[in-house]
Amino acid sequence: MKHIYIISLGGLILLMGMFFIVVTIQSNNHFKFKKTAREMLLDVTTPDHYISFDQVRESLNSPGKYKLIDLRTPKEFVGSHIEGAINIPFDRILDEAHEPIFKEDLPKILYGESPVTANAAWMVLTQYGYENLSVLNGGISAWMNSSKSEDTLGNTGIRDEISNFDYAELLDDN
Amino acid sequence: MGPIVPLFNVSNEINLLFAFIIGLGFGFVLEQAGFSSSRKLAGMFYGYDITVLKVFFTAAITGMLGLIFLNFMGLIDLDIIYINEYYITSSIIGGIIMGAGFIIGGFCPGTSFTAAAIGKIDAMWFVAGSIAGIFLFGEIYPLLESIYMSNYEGAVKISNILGIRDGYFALLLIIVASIMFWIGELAEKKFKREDISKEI
Amino acid sequence: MDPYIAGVLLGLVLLASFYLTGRGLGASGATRSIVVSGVSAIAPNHAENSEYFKKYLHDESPMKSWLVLEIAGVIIGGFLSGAWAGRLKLKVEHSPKITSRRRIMLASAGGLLFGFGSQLGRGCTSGAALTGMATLSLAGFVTMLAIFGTAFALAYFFRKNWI
Amino acid sequence: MNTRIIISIIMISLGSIAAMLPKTKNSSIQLKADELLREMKRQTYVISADELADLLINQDPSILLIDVRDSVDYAQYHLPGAINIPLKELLDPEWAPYVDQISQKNIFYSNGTTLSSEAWILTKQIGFRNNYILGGGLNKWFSTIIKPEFPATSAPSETWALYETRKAASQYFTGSKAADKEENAVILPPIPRKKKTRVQGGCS
Repeated sequence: MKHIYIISLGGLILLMGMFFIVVTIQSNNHFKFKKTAREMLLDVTTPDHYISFDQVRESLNSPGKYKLIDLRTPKEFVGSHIEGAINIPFDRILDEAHEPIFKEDLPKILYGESPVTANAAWMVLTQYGYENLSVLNGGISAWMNSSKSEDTLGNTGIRDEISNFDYAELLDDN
Repeated sequence: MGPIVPLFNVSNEINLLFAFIIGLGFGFVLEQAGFSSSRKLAGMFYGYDITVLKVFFTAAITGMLGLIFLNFMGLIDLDIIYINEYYITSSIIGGIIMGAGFIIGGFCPGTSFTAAAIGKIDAMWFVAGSIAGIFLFGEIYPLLESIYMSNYEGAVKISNILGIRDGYFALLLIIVASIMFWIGELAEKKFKREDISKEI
Repeated sequence: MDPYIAGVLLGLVLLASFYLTGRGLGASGATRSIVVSGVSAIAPNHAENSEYFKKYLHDESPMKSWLVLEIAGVIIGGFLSGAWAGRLKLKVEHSPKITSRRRIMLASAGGLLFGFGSQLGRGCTSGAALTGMATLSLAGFVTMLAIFGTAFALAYFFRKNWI
Repeated sequence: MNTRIIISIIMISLGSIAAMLPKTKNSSIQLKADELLREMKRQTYVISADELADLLINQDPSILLIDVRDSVDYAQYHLPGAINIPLKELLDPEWAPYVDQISQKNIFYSNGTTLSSEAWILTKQIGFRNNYILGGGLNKWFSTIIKPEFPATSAPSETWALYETRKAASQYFTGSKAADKEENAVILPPIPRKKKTRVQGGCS
């Protein structure tokens, strides 16, 4: 009789151990990045993920072929947003509820108050493993007043990184 | 997230405080296990009392399993933990000399300090002897330098050499240890020394 | 105390040492620090240019090292445990077959061998063997096998001193 | 019940669990996606142009300006005392002592905030600490500090005070002394963090 008691003790420990491993592996891999920092650095230093205002305006008249994602807070979103856009606040982009949206293989365009937050979200989502993501080359305010005059930039440079001043010359004449 | 001292740049004084506290535990457990008696220590080699084998291997296995599980849970970073460097010749020759010292002297440095602490005069002489031994080594070191430094293999782990996972090797060692414990207990019954064990 | 329980406790102390400081237990290193500080006190220039000792004569005093504090703890821990178990008694423990003088000679000879061997093997049973085995280092296992193997091999020749 | 058997059974079962554990390379410093998102949301890593002007005027020795634009832009103009680590070389080992350290405050900057925040995101997730970015980049720096716009007459006194401090700062950076600031802007030698080196131990 004694031995059964011992064997069951060992078996119990074994079972608890198995459960413990499964749980730790599960929690360990949750939210783990798929790409490494170095791979992301390569993606980032070839910035071909920006979309110009013109391209977005063209795609506006073919709904269903793209998805516009507004990263601002719901309040701002209600105030004004590009028509056809859906609202996923910046800190909710990794929620399970939004996973199907990011998993669709439609081109998804991210935009927000400024292109910097959109680009940050793009980095996290791309490293997390989602594909076919791009960033609007400008903030919502730039988009609003650009819709009237024609868009000069195209998607050559990152709008935010263009130097508004000629720094060196500016310093000399002071 | 261990190890605490290197990862959180803890000051040296606190590190030394940790050393003292760890030493307290080490000394207390050694003495409680009866390691302060040389005859109990020597018992392992004559079969009448294999406490050394039991305590030593259980401690090593507990430490090993502890490190493996802590590492798995991400609570300790094994890249920082000190792993002994392996110099083939000096490890073996050093081990042989220490083995001789063990069977002749009856102590090892850790247990000799514990025994000296509770009044064993022979342990005090053992400590004096080891001081002389270290001084001797220091003096004739230039002659031994080649052996001391020869074929350095780096801080190599046995599981890497055998190409198996740490946990897998731990299981093998546990099975071997369990068998040794079983044989040891048989030996204790066979080589029973009533006269010694009532003295210790 | 049951040896297995003591073994688990010792294992936990070893684990605590790894978790807190990243290094395992040790003992012979402390004796070396005593020797180094002794030699540098008595003959400083000799210590300076002795190949082996100058390695341990970096800036702060050798006595302020991790292992010395640990061994101080070991001595006090051992004393407390001895006091608690009522084993505090000045005596020479030896087998009835040999005199205490012979026992003291053997102990100091054993100490000499162990001190010498621990420097060559870079650690004693607790420093190299026990800690080494816990971290699965090959050096630990080789040193442990060498120590216990030789002790078992020579046991027959020294049995009169023990049994 | 003989303790040997109990201990052996417990250890064998624990050992078999240990044997099943996958080989985890727990790089203790790789942030997960949600952790990185939370850090970004907190925006504690953004330094405003005014704060930077203050730090530079007080010659705070603990900051190091890092220009993440490419060398051409850097040669054209860079903030006094700034070193140039183009973004594509950010993770090269040669720059590690500058980027992965805990003793000084690195401030990444570029024309805007896109490149600098990318640099921050990449360094933050692999556990590098003490890295900040200049909010708005050089564009904001020039539009607020170097050429502060004149506040409307009816503006509250704080905007006037702010304008005065910015005007003074502008003097500091563009006035006659600006020239020599370039040369003697000491570039801090990197104090590398004692990275994951093995702890010294044992009895050797």
